[in-house]
Amino acid sequence: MSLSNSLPLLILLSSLLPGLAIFLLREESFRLRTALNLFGASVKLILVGVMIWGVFHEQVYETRWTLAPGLDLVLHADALSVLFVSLSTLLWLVTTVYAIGYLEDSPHRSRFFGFFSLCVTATVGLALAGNLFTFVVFYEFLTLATYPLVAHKGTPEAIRGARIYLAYTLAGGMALLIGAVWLRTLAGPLDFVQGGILGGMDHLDPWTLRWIFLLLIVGLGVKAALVPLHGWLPQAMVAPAPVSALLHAVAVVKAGAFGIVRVVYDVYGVEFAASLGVLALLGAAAAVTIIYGSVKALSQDNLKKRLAYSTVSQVSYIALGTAILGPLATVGGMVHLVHQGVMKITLFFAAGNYAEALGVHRVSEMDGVGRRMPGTTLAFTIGALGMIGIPPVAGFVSKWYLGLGAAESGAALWVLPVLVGSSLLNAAYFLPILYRAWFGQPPAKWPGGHTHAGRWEINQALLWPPLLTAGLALAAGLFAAAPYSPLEWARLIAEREYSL
Amino acid sequence: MNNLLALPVVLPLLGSLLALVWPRRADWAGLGASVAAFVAAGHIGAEVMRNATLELAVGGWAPGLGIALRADGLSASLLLMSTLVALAAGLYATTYFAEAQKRADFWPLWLLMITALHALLLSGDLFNIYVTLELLGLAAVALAALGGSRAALQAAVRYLTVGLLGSLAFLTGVGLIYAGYGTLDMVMLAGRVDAEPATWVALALMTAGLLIKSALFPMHFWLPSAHANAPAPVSAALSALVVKAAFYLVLRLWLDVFDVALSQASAGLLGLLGASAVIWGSWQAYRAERLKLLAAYSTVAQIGYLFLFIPVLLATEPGEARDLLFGALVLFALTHGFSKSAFFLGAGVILHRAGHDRIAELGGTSRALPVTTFVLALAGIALIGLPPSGTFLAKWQLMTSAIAAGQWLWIPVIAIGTLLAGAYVFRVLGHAFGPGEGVGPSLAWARAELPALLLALVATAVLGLGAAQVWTMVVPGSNAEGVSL
Amino acid sequence: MLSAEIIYGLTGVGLFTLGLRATLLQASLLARILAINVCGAGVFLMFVSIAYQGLAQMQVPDPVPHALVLTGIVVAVSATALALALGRRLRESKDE
Amino acid sequence: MNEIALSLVLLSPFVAIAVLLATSTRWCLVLATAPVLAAALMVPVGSTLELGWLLLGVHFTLDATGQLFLVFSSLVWLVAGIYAAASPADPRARQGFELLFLLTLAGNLILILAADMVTFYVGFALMGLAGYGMVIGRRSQRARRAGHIYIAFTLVGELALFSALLILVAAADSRLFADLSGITLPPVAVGLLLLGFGIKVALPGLHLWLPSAYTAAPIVAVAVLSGPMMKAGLLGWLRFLPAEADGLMEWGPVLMLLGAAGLVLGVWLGLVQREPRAVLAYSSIAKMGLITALFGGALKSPAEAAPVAAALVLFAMHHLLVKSALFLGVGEWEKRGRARWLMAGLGLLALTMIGAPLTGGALVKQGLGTAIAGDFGVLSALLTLSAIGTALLMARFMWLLTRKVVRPTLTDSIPAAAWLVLLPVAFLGPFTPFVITLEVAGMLPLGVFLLGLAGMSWLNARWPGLWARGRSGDALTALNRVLQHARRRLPTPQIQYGRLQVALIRPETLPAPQGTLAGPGLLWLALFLGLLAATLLPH
Repeated sequence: MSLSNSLPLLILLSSLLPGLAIFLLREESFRLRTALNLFGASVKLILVGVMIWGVFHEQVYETRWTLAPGLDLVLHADALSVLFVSLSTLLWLVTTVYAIGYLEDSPHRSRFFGFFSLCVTATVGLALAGNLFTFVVFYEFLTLATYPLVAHKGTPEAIRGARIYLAYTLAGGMALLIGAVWLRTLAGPLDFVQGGILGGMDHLDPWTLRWIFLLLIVGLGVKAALVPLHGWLPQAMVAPAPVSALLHAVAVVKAGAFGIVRVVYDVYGVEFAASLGVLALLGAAAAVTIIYGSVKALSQDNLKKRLAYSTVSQVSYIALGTAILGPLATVGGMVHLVHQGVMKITLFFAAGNYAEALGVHRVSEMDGVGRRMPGTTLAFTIGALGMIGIPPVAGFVSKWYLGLGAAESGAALWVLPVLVGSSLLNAAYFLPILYRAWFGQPPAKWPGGHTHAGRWEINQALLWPPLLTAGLALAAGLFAAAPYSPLEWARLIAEREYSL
Repeated sequence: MNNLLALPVVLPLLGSLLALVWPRRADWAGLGASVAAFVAAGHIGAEVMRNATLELAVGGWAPGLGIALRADGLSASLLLMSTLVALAAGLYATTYFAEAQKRADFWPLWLLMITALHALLLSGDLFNIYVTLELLGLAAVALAALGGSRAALQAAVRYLTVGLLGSLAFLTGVGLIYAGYGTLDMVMLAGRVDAEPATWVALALMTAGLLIKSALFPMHFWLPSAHANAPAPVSAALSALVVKAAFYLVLRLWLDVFDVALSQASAGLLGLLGASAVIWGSWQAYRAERLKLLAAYSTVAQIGYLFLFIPVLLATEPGEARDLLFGALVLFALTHGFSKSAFFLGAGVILHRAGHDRIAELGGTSRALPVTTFVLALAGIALIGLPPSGTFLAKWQLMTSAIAAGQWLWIPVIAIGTLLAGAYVFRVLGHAFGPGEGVGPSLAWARAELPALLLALVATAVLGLGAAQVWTMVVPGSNAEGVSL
Repeated sequence: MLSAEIIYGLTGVGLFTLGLRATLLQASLLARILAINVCGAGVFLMFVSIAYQGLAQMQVPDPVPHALVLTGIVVAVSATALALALGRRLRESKDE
Repeated sequence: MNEIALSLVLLSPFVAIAVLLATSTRWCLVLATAPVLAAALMVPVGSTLELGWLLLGVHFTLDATGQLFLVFSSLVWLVAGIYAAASPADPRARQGFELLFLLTLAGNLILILAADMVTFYVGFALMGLAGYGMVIGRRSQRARRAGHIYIAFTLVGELALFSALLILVAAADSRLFADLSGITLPPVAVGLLLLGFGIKVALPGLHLWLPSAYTAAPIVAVAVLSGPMMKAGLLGWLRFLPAEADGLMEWGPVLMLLGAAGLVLGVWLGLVQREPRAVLAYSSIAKMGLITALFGGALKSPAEAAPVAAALVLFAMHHLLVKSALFLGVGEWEKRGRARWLMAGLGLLALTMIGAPLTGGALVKQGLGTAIAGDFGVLSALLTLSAIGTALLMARFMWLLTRKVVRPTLTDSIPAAAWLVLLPVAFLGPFTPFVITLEVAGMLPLGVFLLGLAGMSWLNARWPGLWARGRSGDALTALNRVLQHARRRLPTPQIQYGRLQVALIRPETLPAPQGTLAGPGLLWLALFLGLLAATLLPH
C-alpha cells in the first residue's frame, strides 16, 4: 500500500468520502458541512500537489482494481491527467466556497453538496482513468452525479432541463460504450499509452477503426457539446449558478473534450488517427461548432444562455487543437483545457453574482452594473477579454498556439479564418456586455435580488471566487512562460505525446 | 459436512411450521429462519468457492430413486441472493403488514415459498424439480392473493392457471424423458441424452412450460398485474426470485443437460423473444402510470436480457470466453434480483406513505423520503445498467461476447433497452425531485427504509465493485484478485 | 396390433388436448379448474403407460412412474384446492 | 542600468494606474508620462531587456527608430497628460478616462520598445482597445457611435495582424523582428499586415473610423490618436516589412498607389468639411497617404530604402508633433474662442505643417526631397501635390477658425500653458541642424496657403454659405445603417426539441388484459411448436 499505488485512489476518496458523509448530515448542520467540504477540497489540493511534483519527476502513480476477469479499473497519473486533475481540484475548492455563499439559507444543501462532491469525484476519476473502460465508467458516473444538480431547483423547467440533459448524455454514453466494447474486442485492454496503441496493430481493418472512432467521438461529443449534439447545454442553464460554473467550466464539457483528447492521442495515436483521415472529420466538426456556437451566442439575451453558447464554441478549441497534427496545436488545445475552464468559471460566477445581488439575468438589464458591482464586473471583464483572446489574458495564449500550429502545418491553414472569425464573434457578443456594464446608465431600481448590507458589493464568499479565478486567468496568460504554468504543462504533454 | 445442503431447505420449512402453529411469534420464527437460512447459504457459498460442487443424497438413497441435492456455483450464488433478499423483504414485511393477523398469514406461506425455491435451486433431479416448481408456484399465488383486493385476486387466479399449464407441460416433458432414458437425475441424463425426436419434443415441452413461468415475452401477460397488485414484499420476491427460478431451470436444462440436443436456431429463437421482451417491456414500463406496474414491466424487460445471453453463450466456444460470459449472466441475474427487490420495497414505502403509487403525483418525495428516493435511484442505476452496478459489467461482457460471436443484432437491442430503462427510471426520479406534496411529511422510519437501502447498495456497490468474486464462485479456477497493492 | 400402453398413452394425449382446449377457451374459473384437472389426468395416464413400456424385459412394471403419478396427484389436489379458495374469495369480493 | 531605465519606462504607466486607483488623483497622468520622457532621453540606443518568464517570453530593445518614436510620442503624451489632468473633467467620465488613458499609453510604449512580434502585438492591441475608452470619453451619442465604429475597425485590424503574426512566426520560426529580414515573407502575411496597420494609418477605405472619432472624442484623446497612436501603424510597417526582406518589392507599387489615393481623398474630402477638427482629420489622412506612398517607394527599391526610411521617420515625427499640437490648440479654441495668442499659435503650427520656410516642416520636407532625389519621379510629384493639398487644407482650417464664433467658457490656464510649451517644439520640428533655406519648395505652399485664405473669403462673400456646406464622416452614416440593419436581422431562433419532447411526454397506461386465455394460450402453443421446429430443423 505504498504511495505510488494509493495516491490516485486517495485523491478520489478525498472528495468521495466527504460527499457521502454530507448526505447523512442534517440540513441545519451548516458548520460541519462546510468544514467537511473545505477539508476534503484542501486535502485533495495537497494530494494533487504531491502528484504534480511526482509526475513532473516521472514518478508512476497507478491504482488497479479488478472488477471482472479482464476488466480492470485503473487510475493512472500522467502529465495529461494531472493537468485536468489540478484544474478540477482547484476550481472545485473555489466553487465550493462560492456555492456555500450562494446557497446560504436555501433548501437541500446537504443533497446539493453531496452530489457536488460526487460530481468532482467523477471528474477526477475521468482525469485519472488509465484505460478506456475506466473512462467509460466515470463518464457515466458523471452523468448520474450531475443530473440531481441540474434538477436541484425542482421547478418544472429545471426538471425538464435535467431530463433533456439526461436524454442527451445517456444516449451519448451508450454510443461511447458500444464503441469502447467494440474496440476492446478487437484490441484488448485499452490502456491509455502515450503515442497510442492502435498504431502498432496492423491486422485491424481501417474502416472498422473509422466507425469505432465515429462512435467514440459521437459519445464524447455529446458532453463536449459538439454541434449538433450540444442541445442539452443551453437547457441545463436552469441550474444554480455554481452548478453552471462547474458543469460548463470543469466537469461535463471538459470531460467530453478530455475524452476526445485521450482517444485521439492515447488510444489511436495522433499520427495513426491522421493516417486514418478521421482527424479531418473531427476538425471540421470542431470548426463548425466554434462558429455556430458564437453565432448563436450573439442572439441570446439571457446572460447565462449567451455564456452557454460561448462555451459550446470555446470548448471546441480543444477538439480543434487535437484535430490538428503537430505539437504546437496540441499545446494550444491542452492549454485551452485549463484556460477556458478558469475564464469561463469566472464568467459564470459573475453572472451568478448579478442574479443574486441585483436580480439581473438578461444582458439588456446590465446597464451600469459596473458602477454597482465593480469587483464582480472587473472579473467578468477579464474573463470576457480572455475569451476574445486579448493579451495578456490566458485566452490569447491558447489561440496563439492553436493558430501557430495551424500556420505551421500548412494543411490546416483553413483553421486561421475560423480562429479569426470566432474571435470577432466573441468580441461581438462580449464587448456589448462590457460596454453596458461599464458605460451604461444604471437604472433607478434593479430588477430584484437579495439586498446585501455591508461594505462589500456582495457577500464576500461570492465576491472573492470570481476575483481569484480572474486573477488566475490573468496570471496564466501573463506568466505563461514561467515554470509550472499551464502552458509549460501543455508543452510537457506535447513532448511526451510526440516523444520529442 | 454436505448435510449443509439440506439446511436452506429445512430451516425455512421449520420456520413456516413454527409460524403456523405459533402465530403470535410468527415474526420471530420467520426472521430467525431467514437469518439461519442466510447463514447456511453463506457457508454453502464458501464451500462451493473452495471445491466446485457439493452433493447430498438425502437419506442415503442412490441418485435416481432418492432425492439428490446438488450445489454448484450457479445454484449457490442464486441461493445466496434468495436468502438475502428473503431476509430483507421479510424484515420489511414486519412493518409493511400493520396488523398481526396479516403477518400470521404471511409468514407460513412466505417461508414455504422460500423452502420450495431453495429446494428447486438445490435439487438435481427433474421430478423433484417439477414438485418444487409446482410448490413454488402455489405458494407464490397464495402470497400474490394476500393483498385481497379484487384486482389482486383476479391476477392471482390467472397466475395460478397459466402456472399450472406451464408445470403440466413441464411434467409431460419429464415423462417423455423418463420414457426415453429411464432416469431423471440430471447428471446421469447429461451423460445419456442424444439428439433424437423424443428428446426434442420433451425439451420443447419443458422449455415451453418454463417460458410461461419465467414470463418471457410474449408469455409475460400474466406478470404485470400479478406482481403489481401483490403486497410490496411479495412482489419483490416474485420479481426477484420466483421468475428467476424458472429461468434457472431453462439454463440448467439447456446448458448442462440437453446441450447435445440443442440447435443454434432454437437458441436464436429464445434470443429473439428476449430481444422483443427487452424492447416491449422497457417501453411498457416507460408508459406505466403506477410505480409498481413500472417495476413489473421492467422485470419483463430484464428477463429478456437474461434470455439474450443464451444464444451468445451457445455461440461462444466452451472455454475462458464462455466462462466469462456465463459469469456475467449470473452477475446480471443477481444484480437484477437485488435491485428489483429494492425497487419494489421502495415503492412499497412510498405506497404506504402516500396511499398511492401514481408516478405523476410523486412530487416532493425526495423531500419527504430522501432515503427511499435514494434507494429508487440506486436500484434504477442497476436496472439501467450504469456503473458502478453489476449490470453494467454484465452488459459490457454480453456486448463483448456478442460482437466476438458476430451476433450484431443484440447490440442495438441492448442500446435501445438501456436508453428506455434510463427514460423510465429517471421519469420516476424527475417526479420525485419535482415540487408538490404528493407524499406526507417526513418521519424517521428506518425499519421500513433500511432493508431496501441494503438491497440497493448490494446491487449497486457490492456487486459492482466486488463483481470479480462472482466469477470466482461461478467459474471454477477463474483467478480474479482484488486491488493489486 | 397396438399394445395396451400405446392405447393408454394416446388416450392420455387426447385427454390432455381436451383439457388444454377447455382451459384456454373457458372464461369461467370453475370450468378452467376442472379442465386443468382433466389435463392432469391425461398426463398421469401417459405416465402409467410409460411404466409399462419396458415390461418385456423386467417382470414387474416400473415403480418410479407410479411414485411420480402419486406425487403429481397430491400436487394437483392441493392446486385445485387453492384455486377453489381463490375462486370463493373472488366471488365474495364481487358480492360486496 | 539600461534595463532598469527601460523597465522604468514600461512600468511607469502601471505605477500610475496603481496611484490612480488608490488616490484617484488625475495628476497621475503626469506622473506616468514625465519619467518616460526623461528616460527616453537618457536611455542609450541599443539597450535591451529580456523577460523570459513573461507571456511567451518578452524582448524589449531601443533602436534608433524606436528612440525617435519614444521621445516624440512621450513628449506628446506628457503634454496631453498635463492637459487632461488640468482641464475640468466630465463627471461621468471620471476615473474611467484616466485609467484608459494610462492603458493606452502603456500599450504605445510597449509596442515602441518591443523587439519581438508578440510583444509588439500585445502593445498594439492594448493601445487600440484602451483607445476605445478615450474615444467615447464624453459618452455623447455621437461619441458612442464613433466609439463603436472605432472598436469594430480596431478589432478587425488586430485580428488581421494576429493572423499575419502567426504566419510570420511559423515561417521565420522565431518571434524576433531581427529574424524577419532573412526570410521571404509569405504574401498572405504581407496582405494581412497592410490591412492591420492600414486601419491605423487610415488608408483609403480603411479610414472610415477616423473622421467620426476625431470629431467626437475629447480633444486629448484626439491629440494622442492623431499623433502617437496613428504613427504606431507606420512603426508597424517599418518593423514587420524590413526593406531587405525578400518578396516585398512588388508590394511597393501597391503601397504607392494606396498612398496616392489616400492623399487625394484626404485633400478632397477635407476641403468640404465644416468643422476645424474634421479638416485636421482629413489632413491626417492625406499626410498618412503621402507617408504610405513614400514607404512604398522605399520598398520598391531596397537599395535606396535606408535613407528614405530615415527621412520618412523624421517627417512622420514632425507630423506627429504638429498634428497633436494643432488638435490641442483646437481644444483651447473650442473653449476660449478666437483669443489672439491662440490664433497666432495655431497659425504658426499651420505654417510648419505646410512646411513654410524657416519652419521645421520645411526642413523635414527638404530632407525627404533629397532622400528621394533619385529615380523617385512619382514620389517627388506626390510630395509637391501633398504640399499644395496641405496648404489648402490648412487655409480651410484657419479660415474656419476665424469664421466660427465660439462662446468662451471659463477655463483654467494650465492646459493652455502646456500647449504653449509644446508649440515651439512643434514649430521648430525635429531639431535637424538648423539652416535657413529660402527656396521654391518652401515658398510654393506658403503662397498657396495665403491664396487659399483669400480665395475662401472672397468666395464666401460672393456666395454666402457655399463653403459652409459639407459634413464629416459621410460614408459612415450609410455603413453604420447597414451594420445596424444587419445586426437587427441576425436570426434569433430558439432550439426546437420537438422529437425529444415527443419521446418524453407523459405516457398513459394500457389496461391490464382480462378474459379468457385464448390469445395467450394460442401464442404459447405456437411458441411450443416454434421451439420444436427450431430444435428439429437443423438436424
